[in-house]
Amino acid sequence: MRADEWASLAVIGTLLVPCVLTGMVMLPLTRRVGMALAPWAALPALGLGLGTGATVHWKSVLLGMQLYAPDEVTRTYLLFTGVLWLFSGLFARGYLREDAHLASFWGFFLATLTGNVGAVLARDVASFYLFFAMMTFCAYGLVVHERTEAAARAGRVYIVMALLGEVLLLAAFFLLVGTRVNLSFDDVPRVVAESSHRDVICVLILVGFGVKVGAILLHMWLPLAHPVAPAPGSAVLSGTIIKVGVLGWLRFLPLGHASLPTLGTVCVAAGLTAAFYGVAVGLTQREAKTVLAYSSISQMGFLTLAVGLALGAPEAAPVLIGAVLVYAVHHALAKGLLFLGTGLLPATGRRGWRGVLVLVGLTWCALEIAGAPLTSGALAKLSLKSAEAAAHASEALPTLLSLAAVGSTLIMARFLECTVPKAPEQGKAGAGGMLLSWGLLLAVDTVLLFWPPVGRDELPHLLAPKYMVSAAWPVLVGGLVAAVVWRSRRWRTWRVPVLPAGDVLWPLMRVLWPGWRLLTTGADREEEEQAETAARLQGGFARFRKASLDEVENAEARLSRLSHVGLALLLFLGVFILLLVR
Amino acid sequence: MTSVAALMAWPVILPLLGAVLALLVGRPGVRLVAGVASVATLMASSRLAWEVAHQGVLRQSIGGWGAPLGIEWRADGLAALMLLTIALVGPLISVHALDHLGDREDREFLPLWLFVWCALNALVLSDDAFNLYVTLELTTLAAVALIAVRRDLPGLDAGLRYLLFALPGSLCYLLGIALLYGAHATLDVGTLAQRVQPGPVTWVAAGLVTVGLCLKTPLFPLHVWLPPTYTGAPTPVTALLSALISKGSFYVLLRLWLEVFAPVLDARVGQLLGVLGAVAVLWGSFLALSQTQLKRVVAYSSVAQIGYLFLVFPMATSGARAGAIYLVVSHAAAKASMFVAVGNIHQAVGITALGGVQGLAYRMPFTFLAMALGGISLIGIPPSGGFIAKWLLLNESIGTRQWWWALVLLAGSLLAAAYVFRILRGSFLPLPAEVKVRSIPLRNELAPLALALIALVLGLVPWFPLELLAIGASR
Amino acid sequence: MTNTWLPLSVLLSSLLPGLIIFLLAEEQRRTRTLLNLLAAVTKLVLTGVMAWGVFQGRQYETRLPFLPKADLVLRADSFSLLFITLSAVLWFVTTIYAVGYLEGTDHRSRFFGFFSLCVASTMGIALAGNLLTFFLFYEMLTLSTYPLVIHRGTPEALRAGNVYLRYTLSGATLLLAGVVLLYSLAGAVEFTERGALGAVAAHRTELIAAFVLLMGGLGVKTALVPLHGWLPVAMVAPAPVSALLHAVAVVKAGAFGITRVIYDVYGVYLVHDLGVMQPLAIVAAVTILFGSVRALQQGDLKKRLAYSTVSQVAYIVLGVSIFGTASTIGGLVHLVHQGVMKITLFFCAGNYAEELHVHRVSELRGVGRRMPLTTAAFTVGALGMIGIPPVAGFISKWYLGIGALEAHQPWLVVVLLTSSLLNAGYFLPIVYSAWFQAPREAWKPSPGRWEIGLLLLLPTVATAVLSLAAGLFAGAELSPLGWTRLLTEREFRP
Amino acid sequence: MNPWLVYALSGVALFSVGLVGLFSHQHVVKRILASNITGSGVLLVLVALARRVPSGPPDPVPHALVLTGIVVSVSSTALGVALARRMARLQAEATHSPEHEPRSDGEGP
Repeated sequence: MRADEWASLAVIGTLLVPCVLTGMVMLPLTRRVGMALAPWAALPALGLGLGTGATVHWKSVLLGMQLYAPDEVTRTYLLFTGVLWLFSGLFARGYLREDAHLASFWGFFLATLTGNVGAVLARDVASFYLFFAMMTFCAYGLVVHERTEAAARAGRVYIVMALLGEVLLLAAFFLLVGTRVNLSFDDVPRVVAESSHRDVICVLILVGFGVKVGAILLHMWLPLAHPVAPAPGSAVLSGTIIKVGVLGWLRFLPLGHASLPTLGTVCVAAGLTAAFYGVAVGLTQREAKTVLAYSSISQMGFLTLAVGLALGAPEAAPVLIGAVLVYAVHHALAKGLLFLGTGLLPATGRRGWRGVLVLVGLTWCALEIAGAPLTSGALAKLSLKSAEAAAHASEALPTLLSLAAVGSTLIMARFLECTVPKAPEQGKAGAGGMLLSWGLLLAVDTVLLFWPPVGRDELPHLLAPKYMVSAAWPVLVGGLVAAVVWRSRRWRTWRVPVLPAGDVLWPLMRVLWPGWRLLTTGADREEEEQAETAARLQGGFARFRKASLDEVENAEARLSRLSHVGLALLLFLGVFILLLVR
Repeated sequence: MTSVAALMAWPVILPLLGAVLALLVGRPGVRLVAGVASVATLMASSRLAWEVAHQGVLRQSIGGWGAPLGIEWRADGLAALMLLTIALVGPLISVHALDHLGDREDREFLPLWLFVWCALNALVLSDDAFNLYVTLELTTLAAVALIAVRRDLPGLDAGLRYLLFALPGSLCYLLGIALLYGAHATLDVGTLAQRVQPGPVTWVAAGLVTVGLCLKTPLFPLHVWLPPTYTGAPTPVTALLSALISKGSFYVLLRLWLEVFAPVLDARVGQLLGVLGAVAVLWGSFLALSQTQLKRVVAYSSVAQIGYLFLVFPMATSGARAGAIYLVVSHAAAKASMFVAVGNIHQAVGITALGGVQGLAYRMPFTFLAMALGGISLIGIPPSGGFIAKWLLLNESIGTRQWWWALVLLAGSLLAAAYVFRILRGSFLPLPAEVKVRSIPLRNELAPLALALIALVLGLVPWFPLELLAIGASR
Repeated sequence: MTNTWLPLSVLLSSLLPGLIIFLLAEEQRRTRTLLNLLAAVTKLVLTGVMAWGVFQGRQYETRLPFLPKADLVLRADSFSLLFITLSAVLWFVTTIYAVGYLEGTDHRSRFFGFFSLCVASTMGIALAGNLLTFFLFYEMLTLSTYPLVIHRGTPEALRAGNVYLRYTLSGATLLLAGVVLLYSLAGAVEFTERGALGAVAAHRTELIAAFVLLMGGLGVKTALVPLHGWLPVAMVAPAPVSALLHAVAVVKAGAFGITRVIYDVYGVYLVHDLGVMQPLAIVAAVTILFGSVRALQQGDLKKRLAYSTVSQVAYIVLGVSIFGTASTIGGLVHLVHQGVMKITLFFCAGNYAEELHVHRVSELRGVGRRMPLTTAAFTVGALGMIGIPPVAGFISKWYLGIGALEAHQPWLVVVLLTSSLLNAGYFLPIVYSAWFQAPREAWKPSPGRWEIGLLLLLPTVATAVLSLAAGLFAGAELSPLGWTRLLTEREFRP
Repeated sequence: MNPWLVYALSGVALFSVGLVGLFSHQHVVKRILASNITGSGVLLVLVALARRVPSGPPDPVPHALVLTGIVVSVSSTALGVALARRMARLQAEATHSPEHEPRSDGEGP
């Protein structure tokens, strides 16, 4: 077998392994084996991320499926997707040891993984849509896994918004592919740039994937869905799945091929708003995972901003994309760790070496998100700033970003405040596996700080004092404020207000819900009532029929009188002859 | 002997012989004689049809006296087709009659039916206006006897009613003929066709002939005698009446109208007949819908179906002629099967109301099938002769730019569907427990099925009858 | 070279068994089943042979004398084969299903007799070579389905039967009027690629009138709003019947007819030129939305499915009534896809009713645990209806959307997407409560090894797999998509 | 005016009278008689028509027709009367035994 065949085999395997495992978990016969192997399903993806594969082209699958191209985006995405899914899987094995719906979890976990990996590998529009949809709909299973009312509500919001997103994307794809029916990603940016509907497509793409990204005003599902899912689920949801939205932007927007300043500015504005809005609302939350979800919203704001800049400044697009990737990797791992940590801490407890270890780890990750010096967060922010410089963005931007960093610090502090005190003193037995996998992930995260897959050239600047300072002061300020607020909680009179998770959703629902009820009237009504209206109608018809037929009957009776027949006869004859004579 | 004379004589002579013999032999042999006569007549009729199909129109003057003095007989495609229809439908009905009527009745029924058959064949073949009158009257008289064959009140009442409505009809016809003879000194249809001129006498004569025959057929608004007569008569007789006997007078009207009057009359009278036909269609169908007695539903459907026939007059094209005749033939088969099926139901459960059909589909599948197929033909849904007829008429109405007749045809079939399925529907209901089912001989189940199959076959191979019809369509 | 016998024998392969089955006694169960399956297999084989032949460019035509200027013509072209193959395959599975479903009920001989007649008429409709022949079989279909609709013999069934007849016969009347009108213009119009009426294109008014009449007639069976009333009522029929009615026989006959009229009678260019295409598209669009909304309001599972059929079949009409290649492909391929998916859904509904006596959506809570395979099949069908890849429905929707834009009618894309949202609105709640909600009270355990008798389970799973495969391997040459591409390109070849 | 026309006209008159009678009377026997009158009217017209040419022998054909016509009308009258008699008897019996009533759709005598 030749090398490239091996390479393509690797690609196929990356996709098929989780796919086949899904099947195995579904079938009772092979379920146990499947579930045993499930945690490792993401390993091939990780491998492919490290190595290189070869493009696969299946003409007869879907509308001609193409998979994998060895470009930076794909590799990076594969890498962090693989890592996070792998360790979340390993973590889940311990986390869900005595879970009621274990098989269901693994089924959806693997299916979502398949969709996720597929979306990264896909090289043509149709296949991308296929895997994207697969991921979206299977992730629903992770959201509602707990089978609680809250989970159901969150799931409903999630699925509705996801559907809206899908629909917009579908519209965008129709406009995009046109009569070519399907399109390879090699041509997409060019085609979009040249398309007569360019702006419409871009808007649809931005909004459509925006739902997944959790961009401002499309973010309502995040704070609902993340908390209800089991920890590993929320980890991948917040770590990789929302990144696929960003991937969609990178794949479909004409970055570097066309300049759309207006749209770009809108995106930048939206990004910044998200960055602050997420923090603002997040600070009002009580539930740790919800806080993290809002932090994700604000973090995604930075990526939105970067993409916006790339839209505005084609020449700087490559750099910005690089920055986006760095940021994606950093956020994926850090946020994944944090979410897993929320699941881990109750198991280990906060006393004892395990607890301390976890607390230290969590703090480290929090600092990463806050962008403290010498953390992956610092690297991410650094590359972002330099990319902005390349894009000649406005002078205010760096300051705003630093302010946002202050916000990040605050919200991380809020997170710790919500997590640590609630955690039990002593942990339960059997947290070992979870701790191990978590620790390993933390290790990988740290390793990736020194050998980042992208943005290596920024690495040296990390130690430059100028950057150290610019990275440090927001964290210090934030930490200070947090400390003050924390210390003052005894005597200060005001409290942080509490907003319901999903903030703007609720006023919105008040408008939409009645409409939906109206649309579905009768679905819950019993047959009889419906039948009776129909019966009334039929009765009316029958009465009318009867009456008219009776009329005819009477007429017939009158006609049957002998004399009338005679008259009819004469009349007939008369008319007949009359017609002839005249 | 295979001379033309013989060819045309046998179909008339054989049933006559049979009838007389049957009367003479009485009880034991009557069925045998009738059976032999029927088979013989069928063979004679088909032989004649065969010859017509191959040699074209056949003529024969009775007793060697040619027109104008003597009586001309003429066998064209139309006549041949009618002969075949009578020879196929009639015997099947009489087969059913055997077990439907009592012993004494069928001793009298069979000869009478043979008389009717003889008269009808003569009517179909004769090409002489007065001869047509005579055969018409013979048919009527034999029919009246048939109606009253049970000698019960309903039968007698129906018979008298029929007689007293038929008489004025045929007398009107006779007066018309008399006037024509007075004007043109001939009774031979062919000669008349050449001699008639537009003019008062022709008009009055045409009027009398038309009205008289419309009363006999009958056409709305002269149809009122039909339902009581049909319901009063024994079912097999009703079948004969509506399938064959009523067609006799229409046949005469069609002949005279298309061959003699049409050229010399204003198109508006054609429209008049058409309008009356249309009204008949709707009127009959509505009344059929409102009936509660099975037999009356079918009877009123006859009123409607006869209405279709009269749509030929406003169009007066060869296509319309073909359509009308096709309807005559397929209606004969379909309606006969319907009536016979009704007879079976009555015999089996003794219920004359619509409810009688309940559970029919399970109890008497063949009868049910016959009813279904017959009904389909009445509605005019393919595959059935009724559809072909409707199709031809529709085409003509569009072709002659008289689309309103198309509307009537279509509306008529919808109404027909309404009353036919009103019957069929019930037959799927479970059989009511309290009803006692008398088993009836298989023969009686198969007779209506055979009739219905004729209607079906007419819908599957229409090209053969149509080709036959084309022979001698115009003189 | 022309083969005369194959089309006729395809027709007879279900007509004759039907007639024989009528004569079988009720208790001759084995014979009847054997006969049914034998016929179904025969038809499959014959269809396969014919499909291959047509793919090779062979001609298949049976011509019988009927009326002056109008023969009975049975011809197999690529379009009819699309439909025949669909019916042959689905008839096979449905037969198996029906055998299992009607186990131990009354009047099975009658049922299977009419069942075969129904399929025979469908075959006739598919193979009809001219408008007259088409009409004959179209009417035959009405008659042979009526007894199936009222099979149960309950008053409710009879009422449904009345409604069914009222609609279909009125439709047939309109159709007949249209056929006659065209006949008087151009004789018994032979179906020919890119239209047979070029010679009489001058008679615009007559042509438009005829078109309207034909669409009116065919629209009834296609259940276009406002002629859809019979479809939800006909739900009282046994599940296999509903399945067949919705997937292949009746509604499809209508859609097929509309396609025939537009492409092989008038010719798409003429129709476009007459300006009757846009109105049809509008009607279809209205139907799509109306059907979806009404489906949202149904509490009865089969009723909900019925309304979804109303909207789904309108997709086909929409596809063929948009001027352009892509949309046509979308419409035609949906003819097949909708069939496979919808039959799956009805099988599932039948399984629920048969095994657990569940008829209402609200009673489906937690049914997924008790009947996982059935519910999985249902899920596949539902996702397909919404148009989620890789289920077949996605392919149709993809092409329809592209086609709508190709024809510069973006509003149709909006319609399509709205309807997908609505579809999701009435399908996903079912899927959710079936899988994720706990049952009200525990289901009674299945007596057998499987969740339900294999005769009912296998067809369900098979069709589900089919609808998955049709979507996943749409790119293959002999997939429904590949086939429709082939014949559409022929249709539009200038 | 020439005699044959008188005959013809009176024939027509008879015909009309009979026709009116046929449709204005309920009683069966009266109607049978009316039909007889109608018939005679027609036959009279025929006889009159035999004399179309003022001079020369009358046309024999109408006479033949008239004879036939008479036969027909006689037989139909006979049949009618026979039926009427039998019916009258049955009705008489029916009045004695009430359980089987004569059916009356439309008018009976």
